Amino acid sequence: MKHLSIKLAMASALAITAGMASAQTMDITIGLQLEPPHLDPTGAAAGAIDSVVYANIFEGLTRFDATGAILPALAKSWTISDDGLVYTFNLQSGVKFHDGTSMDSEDVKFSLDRARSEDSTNAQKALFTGIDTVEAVDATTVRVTLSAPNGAFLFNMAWGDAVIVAPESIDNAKTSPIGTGPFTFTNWVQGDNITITKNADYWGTPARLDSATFKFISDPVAAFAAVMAEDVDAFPGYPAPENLPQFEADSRFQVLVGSTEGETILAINNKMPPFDNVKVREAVAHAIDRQAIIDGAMFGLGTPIGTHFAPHNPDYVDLTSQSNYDPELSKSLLAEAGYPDGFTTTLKLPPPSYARRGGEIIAAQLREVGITVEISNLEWAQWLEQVFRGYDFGLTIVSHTEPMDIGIYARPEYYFQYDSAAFRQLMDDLNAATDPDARSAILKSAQRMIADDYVNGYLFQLASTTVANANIVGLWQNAPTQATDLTAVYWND
Amino acid sequence: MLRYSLKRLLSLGLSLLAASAVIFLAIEVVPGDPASYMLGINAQPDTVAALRAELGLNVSAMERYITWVTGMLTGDFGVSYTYRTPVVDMIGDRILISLPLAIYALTLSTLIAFPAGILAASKRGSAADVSIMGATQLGVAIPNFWFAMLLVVFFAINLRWFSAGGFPGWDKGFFVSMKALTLPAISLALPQASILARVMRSALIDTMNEDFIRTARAKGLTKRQALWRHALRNAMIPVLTIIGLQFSFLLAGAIIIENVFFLPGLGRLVFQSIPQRDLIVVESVVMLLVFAVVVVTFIVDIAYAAVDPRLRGRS
Amino acid sequence: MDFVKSALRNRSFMIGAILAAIFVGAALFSFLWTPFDVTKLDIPNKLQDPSAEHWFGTDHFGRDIFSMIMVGARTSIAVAVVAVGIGIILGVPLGLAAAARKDSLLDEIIMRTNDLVFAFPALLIAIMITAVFGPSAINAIIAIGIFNIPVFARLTRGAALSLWTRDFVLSARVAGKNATRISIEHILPNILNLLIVQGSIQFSLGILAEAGLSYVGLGAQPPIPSWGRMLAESQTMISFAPHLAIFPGMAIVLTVLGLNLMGDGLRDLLDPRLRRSRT
Amino acid sequence: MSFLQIENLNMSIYGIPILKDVSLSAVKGQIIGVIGESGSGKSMTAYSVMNLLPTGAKVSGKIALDGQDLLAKSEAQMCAIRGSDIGMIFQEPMTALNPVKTIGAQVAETVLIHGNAERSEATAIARDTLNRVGLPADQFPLTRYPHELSGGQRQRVVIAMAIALRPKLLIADEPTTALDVTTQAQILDLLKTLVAEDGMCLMLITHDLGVVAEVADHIVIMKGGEVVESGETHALFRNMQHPYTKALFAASSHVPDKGAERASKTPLLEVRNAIRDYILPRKSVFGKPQKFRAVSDVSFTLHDGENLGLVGESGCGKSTLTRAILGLEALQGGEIRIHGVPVEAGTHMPRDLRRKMQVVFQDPYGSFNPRHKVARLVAEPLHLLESEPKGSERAKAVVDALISVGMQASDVDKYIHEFSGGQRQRIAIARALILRPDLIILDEAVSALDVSIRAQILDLLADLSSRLNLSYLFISHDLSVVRSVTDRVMVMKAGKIVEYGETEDVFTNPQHDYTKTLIAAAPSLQDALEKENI
Repeated sequence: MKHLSIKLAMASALAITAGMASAQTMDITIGLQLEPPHLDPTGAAAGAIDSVVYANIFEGLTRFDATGAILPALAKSWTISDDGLVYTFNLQSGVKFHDGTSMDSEDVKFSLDRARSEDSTNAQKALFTGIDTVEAVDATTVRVTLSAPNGAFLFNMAWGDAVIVAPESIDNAKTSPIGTGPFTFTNWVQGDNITITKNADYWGTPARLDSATFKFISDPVAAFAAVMAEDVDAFPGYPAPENLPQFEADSRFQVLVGSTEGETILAINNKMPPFDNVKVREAVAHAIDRQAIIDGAMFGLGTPIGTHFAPHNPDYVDLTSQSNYDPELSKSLLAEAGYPDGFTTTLKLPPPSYARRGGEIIAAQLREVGITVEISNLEWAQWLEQVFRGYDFGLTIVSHTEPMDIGIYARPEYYFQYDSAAFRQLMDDLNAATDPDARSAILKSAQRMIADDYVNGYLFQLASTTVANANIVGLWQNAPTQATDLTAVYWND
Repeated sequence: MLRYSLKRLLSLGLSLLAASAVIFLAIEVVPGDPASYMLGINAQPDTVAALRAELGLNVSAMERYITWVTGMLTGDFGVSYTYRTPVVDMIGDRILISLPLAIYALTLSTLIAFPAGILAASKRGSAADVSIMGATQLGVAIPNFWFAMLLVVFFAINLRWFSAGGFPGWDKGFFVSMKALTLPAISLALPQASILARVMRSALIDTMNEDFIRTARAKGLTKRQALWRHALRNAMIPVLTIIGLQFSFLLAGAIIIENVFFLPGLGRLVFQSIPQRDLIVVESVVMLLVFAVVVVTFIVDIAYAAVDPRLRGRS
Repeated sequence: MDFVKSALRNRSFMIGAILAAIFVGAALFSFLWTPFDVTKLDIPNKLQDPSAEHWFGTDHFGRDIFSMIMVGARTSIAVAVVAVGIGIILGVPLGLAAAARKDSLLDEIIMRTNDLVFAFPALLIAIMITAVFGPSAINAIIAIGIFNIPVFARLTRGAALSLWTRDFVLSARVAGKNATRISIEHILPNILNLLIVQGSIQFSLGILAEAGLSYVGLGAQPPIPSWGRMLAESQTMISFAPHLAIFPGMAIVLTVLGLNLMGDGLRDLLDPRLRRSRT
Repeated sequence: MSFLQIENLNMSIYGIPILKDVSLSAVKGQIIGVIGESGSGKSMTAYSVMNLLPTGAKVSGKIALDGQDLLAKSEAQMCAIRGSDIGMIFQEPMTALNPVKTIGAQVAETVLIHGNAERSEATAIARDTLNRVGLPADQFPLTRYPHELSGGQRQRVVIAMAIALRPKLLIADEPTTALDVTTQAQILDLLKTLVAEDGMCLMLITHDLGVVAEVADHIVIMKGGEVVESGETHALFRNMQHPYTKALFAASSHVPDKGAERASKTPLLEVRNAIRDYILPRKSVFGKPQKFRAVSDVSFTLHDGENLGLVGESGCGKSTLTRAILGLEALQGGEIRIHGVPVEAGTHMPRDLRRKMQVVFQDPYGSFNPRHKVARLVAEPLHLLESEPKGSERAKAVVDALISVGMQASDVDKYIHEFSGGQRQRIAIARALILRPDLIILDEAVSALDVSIRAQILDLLADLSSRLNLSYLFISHDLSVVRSVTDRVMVMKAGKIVEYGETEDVFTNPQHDYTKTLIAAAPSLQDALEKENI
């Protein structure tokens, strides 16, 4: 603590001298690893779109804050009918889109109806499928009726895919997005950067920065160099954890390590022999040394998990000991399952380094218990084709970054093919339940159920890593959703 | 000359057509669907189908090929699946980086290689020759991406003379932009310069053994004069061939270097588009690169004629 | 015997041959013994500096870099050798056939196809091949091999064409021998030196290409070590663990340098008339 | 006092002696002929004077030009002398000019490099000089490039470059060897005229006794890097001292013993109205392809036991005709028959027909696959037999053929590079003989050989012809060779046979103008000596 305050003092001393020389810095350059394919968050799954536009350009009825809590956004407040079917939203008044048109209930109706329509290209269409009708009661009131109660509806409406767009401007949103947020889109040099500028007519608390530039640097080496050379001021989602100690040691920088919604799992093809045998899956789970993976692949960043749930969630149950590292147990389980000499399987790895590095470590660990693993590195398109849609895999590693996504275990056709009627019943109960305690209890038993069934190997919760100039204040430490919320960011000059 | 050019043009058109078919076929067999890539793992099948329809992916391959080829003839390369902007505009933006980078690298390589090659050839066997040739051997052997990594560590991170990469845009000023291209150009130029210097040297040495050099010496020219006045221009033919090859290579082959320096050039565009299955961009850029190679070859042929009068009056 | 004597006197050949022998030797020796098992991870001992135990240090998984370079040599050399082999086995007969039927339709087709292959950006083709078939050492071999075919076809055709005008080929034709027999008996033995020299150059280019491909993740897959991938993986750590990048990089440079020097030396040794421009 | 004085010149390259105690002298206004066979050191003597020797050369002795010791000059001083005081002409006009510079620029460069004139003046001098060497401005503007000129014209440009500054010494190294006889005569005339006009000294280096006998005032004969004999031309020929001189002289005017007339009435080779066209590239994309007629309506008959000569300058179509006869290229019209059986091109030609004729080519170096041993080389035509002999039978055939051409049985295990040019040509003949053909086509078979070797090969051929009852089709550009070995001769020009008759009739009483020109242009030792009344 003492050390920190000295550092702060030095920083402020430096800042004072700097401040005398020039006015306060009002712009910022943010490094991002992935460039968005386009800027319409309602038309693609790319998290890179949300990284630029969420909360900056587009807003929804509700929103996530830095901790992942749901806050009102364009909806000032709401009421829920007792049966949990009817949501009545009171909208902020006087909200204008960046093109000057006003945002009212018709825009909300349009946005929600568009997302759930027949020809919708919304990547998260499932968020909207429970909606039965959307009515614009008056200019600032919208009534949404669900076909069944959904305890997660307000949460769903906070997603980037559920932002409110205007019918006049949506056709061009891919290249010039028009939203209601505190920043307006200014320019896009494709392949290099996107610039946004402060929205002077913003309805809420205005942004403190005048402008921001997102610079896209996919290569981790280039990212390191760009930060070191101070070409970028902040790099949320910094891709190479191995460099963080260097930044921490350098007084020019601050390193923010937080949590994400990304449960990184060793997904197992539950329908493919021998993995259809729960003993084999349990053997795999015990063969894995999570800490070695976190140390080797993530350089110590990440929280071990024992089930498919974010550890920072209050409902999280720590089940890591149930699948502790025990190669001897693993071997005996394999023998019990009829594979005393092990077997050979495939491990298909998508591009991120957690998968590629983690895969190498897991392959080595599985080899220790007699399971021979053939690694193949795939592009995302190949991964989707072979693993996700083709079920052509034994093992794969992927981080499920969608918040609160334990519901995927209720879908037997989902790529790891967990087929459990009991679990489906749990999820139905969850959706019907609106009482927080009841929901919490259901969620806990769901976590236990998939851990007991050893559906997948649960590795770790992906850490959020942000490297930034030491003088920048207001960046999110955690990443409850993919976003670079610049609303409250400023330079502490 | 006209007949010659016409004939060349005809075979040029045919090879481009063949190339377009090969490219299209090759890319058609690449598995993976742009629509499902874009919509990610939570997308529902009907959503993917809707997007495929929107992208025009639900028509037959033959139809798409014809649309693509006829479109290209009118300068319309189609619309990118992922970026949803006209491919022509994307290429237009990217080529403003790739082309200057290629020219910059080639200029550097020529500026290094010519004096080095000439010096080595004129002082054959001397210490200068041996050290130049040793340096070029090393230059050829060093992988350029590794060299680029070392350059970044040294000049961008340690010395901070250059930025580590990125491109500010030509509107930010010529010198700022050229500075951003300097490290990439150097890493591209090093192996090229080594090759070119070696070619220059051996072409000069070969030419210096020609009979007409002996004739020139008998006229009273010194060795140096004979080299500059007679050998150099004759040695340009192999050198031009290599320069032509190198230019096409630099235009297309800078992919890795563009990645290391995060330059938004043509190479990185394709490199990104392949995993995204933005096939129309891949097809168009590859076509453009093939076209560039063909055009460069054509220009080199014309340059031959400028150097060598024997090739001029071919009628 | 004369060859051995002049080989010993040729400095660039000797340096090159020694360098090449070191790496080929390391590759072969790695089948028998390496200081450490390269498939075994030792994460607590990761990123160690070079020491008496680990001569070149350890990587981010705690593997011994010296052992990885030994085994990596195997990958590099195997890929390059097979790729050159593909180029020779397919390219040389094509070149011979084209030369034997100069200006025929066959010649035209072979040469235009060659031009077409040359016109394609090589790395992109490699990326597309792996996009279709997935990344593997085999696909790296195919990608590199495809571009070796026109190299050898052109070289063979050019050299064969000049031989076809020679009187000894005319004599063979007068003796009633057909084109295939002449190509095998008369043309091939006389271009062998040329092929050996070009082969050594393509071999070194193959090593570089393999390094480039595995650098972008398209070559041999883990856990098989490969120099290019070692470089790629070392990239983000180069600022605090430079040995990770320096040793594999030096391995590539020295191998390629060795092969190039050997190729130059061979050219001088096998035929002084071949001292021509090389690229 | 001699103008050029070479005394005890010794030269070695990397320690291997090339010239041994060479001494010679030349006077202004005179032509000194330096004669020798290949390897005699005649060219190296010339390059020593120019001080343009290959690397590794060491020179001692004395070379004085007009009293100045050239060997004592620095390189810079030599540069000032070359082109200004000494001019030089080379053997190969096709490669002696820079292909990318105009002839005007190349001639003017001689003037400019010595700083004797401004550019405009240098251009004027270049023009004058080109006029002098017979390249008038209206046909040969200064802007012509070398590739637009013929070999003879190029040699004139080289001469113009050498004499632009009116040097006192002109060295001509085999200046006419690569040229046709008619062109050779013109160039020699030009050189004589220039010597007379400028009063310079010409050092003419050649292997051809006929050439020097016609033009030289003084002769130096070299062998193995030494001067074996020298003297004033008349005197030297009148009173030859050294055996080598005598041998050279004898070989040059050698007439092999033809043996008895053997010609029968059986036609062996019949050529009837043969036409061979080459298709030229189209002039326009849709235009008709143009044709070049290389052989135009040629007819002749060669009988069993007859030796027929075919004479013509380069490009006259004689090689094309040869290929057609050998069945290597198809005719576009007419026919060729061997013993009445038509010859067809390519592999369609029956083996027994191919067996009847074989060929010996000009270049003793290019005629053999350097990778094969002599046994395999000589045995190659055995492929044409229905059942190829194997083992000892095959070996015997090879040895017999070798012995019949004067080679050893032990030569079978050697590679071709182990033999001299003359030996190679013997092996080539052995290869042609192994199948005992009826006809051997000798395509310039002795043209590349030194004169003494040539005489031996001609003797061998004559001997084999009578011993084995062979017929020859003897193709050559060299009239004297054809005259000495053939019964009948044909003269070919631009694809046509312009004259055809008994050899002696054609030579003594030529009918066609072209034949007359050819005979007149050929330098002949005999004629030269007769003219000089020696």
